[in-house]
Amino acid sequence: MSQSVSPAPGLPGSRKGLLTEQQLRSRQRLARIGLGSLVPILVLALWQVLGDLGIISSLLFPTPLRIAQAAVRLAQTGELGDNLKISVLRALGGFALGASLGLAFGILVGLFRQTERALDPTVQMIRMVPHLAIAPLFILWFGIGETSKVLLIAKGAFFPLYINAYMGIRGVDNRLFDVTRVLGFSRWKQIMRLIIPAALPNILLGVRISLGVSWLGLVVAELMGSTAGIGYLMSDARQFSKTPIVFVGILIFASFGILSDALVRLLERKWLSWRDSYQGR
Amino acid sequence: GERTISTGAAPTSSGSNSGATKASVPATLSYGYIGTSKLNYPGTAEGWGFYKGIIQEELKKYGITDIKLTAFPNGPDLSESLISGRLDFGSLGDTPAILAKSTGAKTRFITQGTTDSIGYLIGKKNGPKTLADLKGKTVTTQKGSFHHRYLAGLLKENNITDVKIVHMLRPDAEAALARGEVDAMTNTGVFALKQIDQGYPLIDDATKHPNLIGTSATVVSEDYLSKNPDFPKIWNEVRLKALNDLKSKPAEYYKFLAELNNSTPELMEKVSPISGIKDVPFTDDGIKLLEGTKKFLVDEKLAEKDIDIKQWILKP
Amino acid sequence: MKTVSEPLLSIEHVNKTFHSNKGSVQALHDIVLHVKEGEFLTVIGPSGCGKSTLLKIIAGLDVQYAGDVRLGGQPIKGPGIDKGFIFQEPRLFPWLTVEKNIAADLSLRDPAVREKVNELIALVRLEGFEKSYPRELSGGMAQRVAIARALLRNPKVLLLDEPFGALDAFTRTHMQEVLLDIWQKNKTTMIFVTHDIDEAIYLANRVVILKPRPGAIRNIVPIDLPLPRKKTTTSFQELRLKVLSEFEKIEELELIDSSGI
Amino acid sequence: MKTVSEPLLSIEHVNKTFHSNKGSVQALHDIVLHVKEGEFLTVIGPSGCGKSTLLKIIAGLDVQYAGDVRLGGQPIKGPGIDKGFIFQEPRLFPWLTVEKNIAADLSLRDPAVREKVNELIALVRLEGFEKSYPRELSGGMAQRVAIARALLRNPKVLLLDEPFGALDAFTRTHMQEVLLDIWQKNKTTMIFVTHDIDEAIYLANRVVILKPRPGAIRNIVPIDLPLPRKKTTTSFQELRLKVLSEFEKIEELELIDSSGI
Amino acid sequence: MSNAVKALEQQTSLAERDDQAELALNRARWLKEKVNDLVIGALLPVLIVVVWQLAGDFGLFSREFLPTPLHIAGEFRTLFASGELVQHLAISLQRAAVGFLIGGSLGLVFGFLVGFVQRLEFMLDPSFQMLRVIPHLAIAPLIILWFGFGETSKIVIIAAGSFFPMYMNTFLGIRSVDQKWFEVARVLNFSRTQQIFRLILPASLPGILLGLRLSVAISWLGLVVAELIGSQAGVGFLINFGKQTATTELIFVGVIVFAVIGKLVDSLVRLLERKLLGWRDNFQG
Ligand SMILES: Nc1ncnc2c1ncn2[C@@H]1O[C@H](COP(=O)(O)OP(=O)(O)OP(=O)(O)O)[C@@H](O)[C@H]1O
Ligand SMILES: Nc1ncnc2c1ncn2[C@@H]1O[C@H](COP(=O)(O)OP(=O)(O)OP(=O)(O)O)[C@@H](O)[C@H]1O
Ligand SMILES: [Mg+2]
Ligand SMILES: [Mg+2]
Repeated sequence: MSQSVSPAPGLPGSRKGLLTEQQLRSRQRLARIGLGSLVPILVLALWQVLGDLGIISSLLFPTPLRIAQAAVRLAQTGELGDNLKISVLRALGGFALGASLGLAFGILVGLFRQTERALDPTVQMIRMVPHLAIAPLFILWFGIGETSKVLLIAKGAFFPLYINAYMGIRGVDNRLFDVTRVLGFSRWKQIMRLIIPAALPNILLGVRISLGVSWLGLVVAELMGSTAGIGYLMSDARQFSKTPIVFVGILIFASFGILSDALVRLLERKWLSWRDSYQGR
Repeated sequence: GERTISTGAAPTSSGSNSGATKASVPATLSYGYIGTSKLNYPGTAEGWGFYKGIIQEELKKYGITDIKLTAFPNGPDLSESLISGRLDFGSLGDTPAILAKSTGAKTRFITQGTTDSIGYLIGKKNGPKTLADLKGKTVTTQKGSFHHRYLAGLLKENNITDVKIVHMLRPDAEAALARGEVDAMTNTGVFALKQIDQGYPLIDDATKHPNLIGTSATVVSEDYLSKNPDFPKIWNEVRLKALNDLKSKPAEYYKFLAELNNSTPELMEKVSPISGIKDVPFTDDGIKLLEGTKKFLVDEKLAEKDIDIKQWILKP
Repeated sequence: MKTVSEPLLSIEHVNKTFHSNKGSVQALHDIVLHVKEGEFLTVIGPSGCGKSTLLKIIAGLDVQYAGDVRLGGQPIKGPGIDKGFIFQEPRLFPWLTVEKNIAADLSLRDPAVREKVNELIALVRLEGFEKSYPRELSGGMAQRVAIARALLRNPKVLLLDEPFGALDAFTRTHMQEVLLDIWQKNKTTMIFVTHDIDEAIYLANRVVILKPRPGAIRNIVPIDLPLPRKKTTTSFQELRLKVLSEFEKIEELELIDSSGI
Repeated sequence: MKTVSEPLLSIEHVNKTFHSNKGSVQALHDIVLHVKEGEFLTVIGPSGCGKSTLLKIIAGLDVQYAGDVRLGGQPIKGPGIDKGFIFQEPRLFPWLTVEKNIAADLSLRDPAVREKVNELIALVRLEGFEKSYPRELSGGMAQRVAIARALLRNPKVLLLDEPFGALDAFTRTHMQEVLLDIWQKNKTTMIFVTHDIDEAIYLANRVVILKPRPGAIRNIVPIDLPLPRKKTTTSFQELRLKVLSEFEKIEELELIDSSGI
Repeated sequence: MSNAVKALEQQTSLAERDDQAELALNRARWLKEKVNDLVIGALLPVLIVVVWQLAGDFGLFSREFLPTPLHIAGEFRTLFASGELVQHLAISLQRAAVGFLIGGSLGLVFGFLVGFVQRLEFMLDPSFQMLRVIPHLAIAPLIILWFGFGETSKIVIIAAGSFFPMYMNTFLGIRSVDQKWFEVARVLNFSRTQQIFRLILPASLPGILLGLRLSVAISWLGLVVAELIGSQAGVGFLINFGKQTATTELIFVGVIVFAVIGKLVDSLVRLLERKLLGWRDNFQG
């Protein structure tokens, strides 16, 4: 990769270096977007053609055009926007709660062997408790209002961040730890200046996974007696065999995946620029 | 691409002799039903027939040697499987069957096994006691099922408009009701009785509204019918045989049901009496119920399109 | 074994063995050493003889040893702000810029810190690189950042593990002067590991010579030359020969005269 | 500008600038250098003047520069087995033991490799540490492992970036002899960065002196002393003074006589 | 912690100890620490169980939704005695294992490819990121359409779940390998395979093992969804059956089996971690 980026050796191009580099970067970004949309576009086209030819059942698998129509219809009635807003709020609320707790506990358990010993086994066990099985308990304890939904989502969002923060901290180079000890860092400074930055790659990965899980958690959470939300829209549409709407939901989910991913990547670029790590070739 | 109109003509040739079609009949048949159990059998006559091997024995004569049974948690799952071609036929509630049909699923309705699915409306403790009390309250139901149809019909009949209907699966709804978060819920059979036992008030049940009783539906995919046009006839015969056998040993049958549902034979006798199982594919009452349900679903815009029940039903 | 005048740092019969699944390596054997307040001690010895290990024990970074180490009469519990340490490698925080690495846990928004940091950056000659990240520095530059970081805190005891190893002769000389300046001004107690015998003699009150496997004290040579010293004087050269001959007894090298260390 | 006898390595008008969001640093400015086959070149210069950068360009690790670098008449496309490189830091693989680090991509099950590795371990005096992991090594030991790793491959050109920086005087002398031995036996072309002026003169055919900001060649001093050399001879001392005075022109230091570099 | 060790050392270190004794001491200390870990780790769960039982006995919650530990234990005993539990467990374990093997190894392979080749990253990663957040429940019909409702579809559901954590962690693991080692590998002229096996794999092993842990967990949890349709056995089935027949004890037996087995498998991976990552000098808490 680096080979092709460089101006060919021999060209006296040091002055132009900056300019071309910028151009190259923007060209690279374009290529990146192009390459990234290649697969989805191909899949969509194939899907539409196969659907039109009747090769795949349009009942189970409505063509992209029909899905688009359904989406437009939903958007026009305002249904889509309302439901999306509610879902985003829920997912973000659950994510904020679960992720911040996960981060806090992950740091606590990562930092202190004592808390690790006391808490980690329990947390690991709770991690393995399936959402679907304990939904009634959630309702019993927290009702069917927003609380239980947000909590259920938070439960899902907790673990990826917990485990990634925990493992990220345990991956911090001991030699840098010694430096902070020698320099007399307070606990707080140790966390803020060493542990968080060093574990940041892992934490950001945890954020990515957590965001995805919170979004997925909507489907289960919005089964628990709700009258709005994308998850509700999807399950409702399924009950009434309105497949295009289910697919609209799926598409929204998918685009959310891309969006949250892009966001975290942005953060990565911003916060991890100090890294000099492998970029693929 | 909707091409549903012309297909009505296809099964008219069902009178042809069975010997001729035997060769082309696929050896495997896959059947879907609702309900999870350790035995992997449905209830009613079909289940009994499979359980006792009667159906297998009979179908063998028609060249069907391998029968696959698959349990589904919900009607929509089963409908989707039928559409996808993974199932040849299946039994489910009338409401999900109609809903699927109205979205264009290519199925034919061959048997209406029971016409006695009773919905119960259970209130929370110290909550609403009568239908009138429900005004402005929240009621949960499993949308798209026969209890949904029962609840909505009930409210409409009584002109109660401002009720919030929330979709919830049964275990979730029971928890919400216990907590008092919702004011009432719909429930079925064993579970409703259990709740009544625990002191939850019964507000209403479908026995008081014969037009709101649910029925069951056995539907076959058109795809399978084209390969085995005689199937409706065969099936109904076979089913009848199983039903007759079942009627001769009721105690054993209820024990079987109890095992399926992790319950007791006594309770089973109460909620799923043998008398409810019909020995003819269709009764006029049953069809009337079906028409009523369809009309309701269409009127309420729950179903996408109107369908012609007469066209859908395939009488052998 | 205690000396009459209470030393600032006393190391009594320290033994240190590293265990691993492949067996164990004794890194230090019965080390006895006393350092007075304000003393400048240099430590030399062959590669792998245990110099870094000794320094880490004094710093309180390594507490799994046998024996007794006391600073100001108190057993050393752990590292602390009173003991500065310059590691053998720079060990900079890769996510912090040069100036933030030097400030480390202190805030650059504090004007006192800011001023001190700027002063130190000038002292180690890194003006213009304040905002650079460690990966943008050369080896010697990184090492100078590490030195500045340790100097910022004005520790009572400064432990230096080959701090000038990656510096060219001139920068090195400059840094030696800087260090001597600080020593004289602040009366910092210095324990300085080096591979350069000239440097060891040039800076020290006493030169500790270690021998390897297991690391033990071979000899301690007091350097009583007045300051400022000149490397070309005969007295300096005499001491140099003395240290060399002690060193020679450790190794079986006959290359000395030909290579003229 | 080309010399008559075709050089093995020719560096023509190389410029190298590092860009970052804070601005740009010109690391190398119009470097012209020709190295004959079998030559021993040492490079000295102040910290941060671009020595490592130059070496990386020759190694083919850095291809984003302006100018022309050819090895054996061919432009350098990337690193290769013909060019050995010893990095300024040891850069050992932490998950491999010493012997596996030395073998790196070669299999120790191959008896030829095994034998060569054992030989090299003895040469760099690390017997008994074959199965140790890098974190169990001292700074100097790690550096010796890195040297052994580069020597195993018998490269045609060996690029050494301060390879002996973390070694004590005696181990260093030993390693110098080892290197000279290899050079004479294999006729390896050596490009050797060091901070030790004595070392630079002791080893080299020519000493390249770089000056900083931007890194450029200040002078190239040919060393025509016969081998084996002695650091105490007057001719050696004369050359030393010459190199020093060249160096002096770069820096504005007046410390030389007092510190006696 | 380390101070205690020091004290211990000093007590015994008056005389010169030989290595043997030291090693034995180390081992004893290690064992003691392990036992200690176990006790401290069990403290919280035990406490929870006791409070739970007491609260149940005092009627603080309804048995319909939360049976007491003793009830659950009773159900557990029945299931275990009849041999049913083992049977369900065996089937579930098998499904989870197969699904995990397929999903995990595909995740590993794609993580590798995408991590290694930037072009593939640009091409595939966005699609994977989209697929990652598509809910299983919503695409159940498609899974049925493509894979039926036999074992295949169950394994596909599990595999799809376990794919992503493995993929993401492997990808990140590779992308956080320090560039300076790549330089070493290039200078030493590593071939592609050597670069993978001698550099990338070991360097990204911490990430990969973390992915393994997450992935194992998800394949285990995926059973509940996978065993929803057309199954008569498995722990997920037990839970679903319990839900359908309102047998709360059954649900909890399933949940507890899930938690315990999940924790065991997780511990196994951590053991592996300790074995494979012995070379690391990282923070230990
Ligand atoms: N963490 C460790 N585990 C095992 N052995 C170690 C460890 N650290 C150091 N050693 C061993 O202890 C001995 C002394 O190491 P130390 O780092 O103190 O040497 P040193 O005198 O600083 O050498 P150098 O001048 O090369 O830096 C060496 O033999 C080394 O292998
Ligand atoms: N990756 C980089 N990004 C930006 N600047 C860099 C980078 N690498 C080196 N530089 C700059 O290039 C200049 C030369 O660095 P180089 O590492 O070549 O110095 P050096 O001569 O090897 O010094 P030393 O003797 O201290 O190792 C320095 O000013 C350094 O800041
Ligand atoms: Mg050392
Ligand atoms: Mg350098």
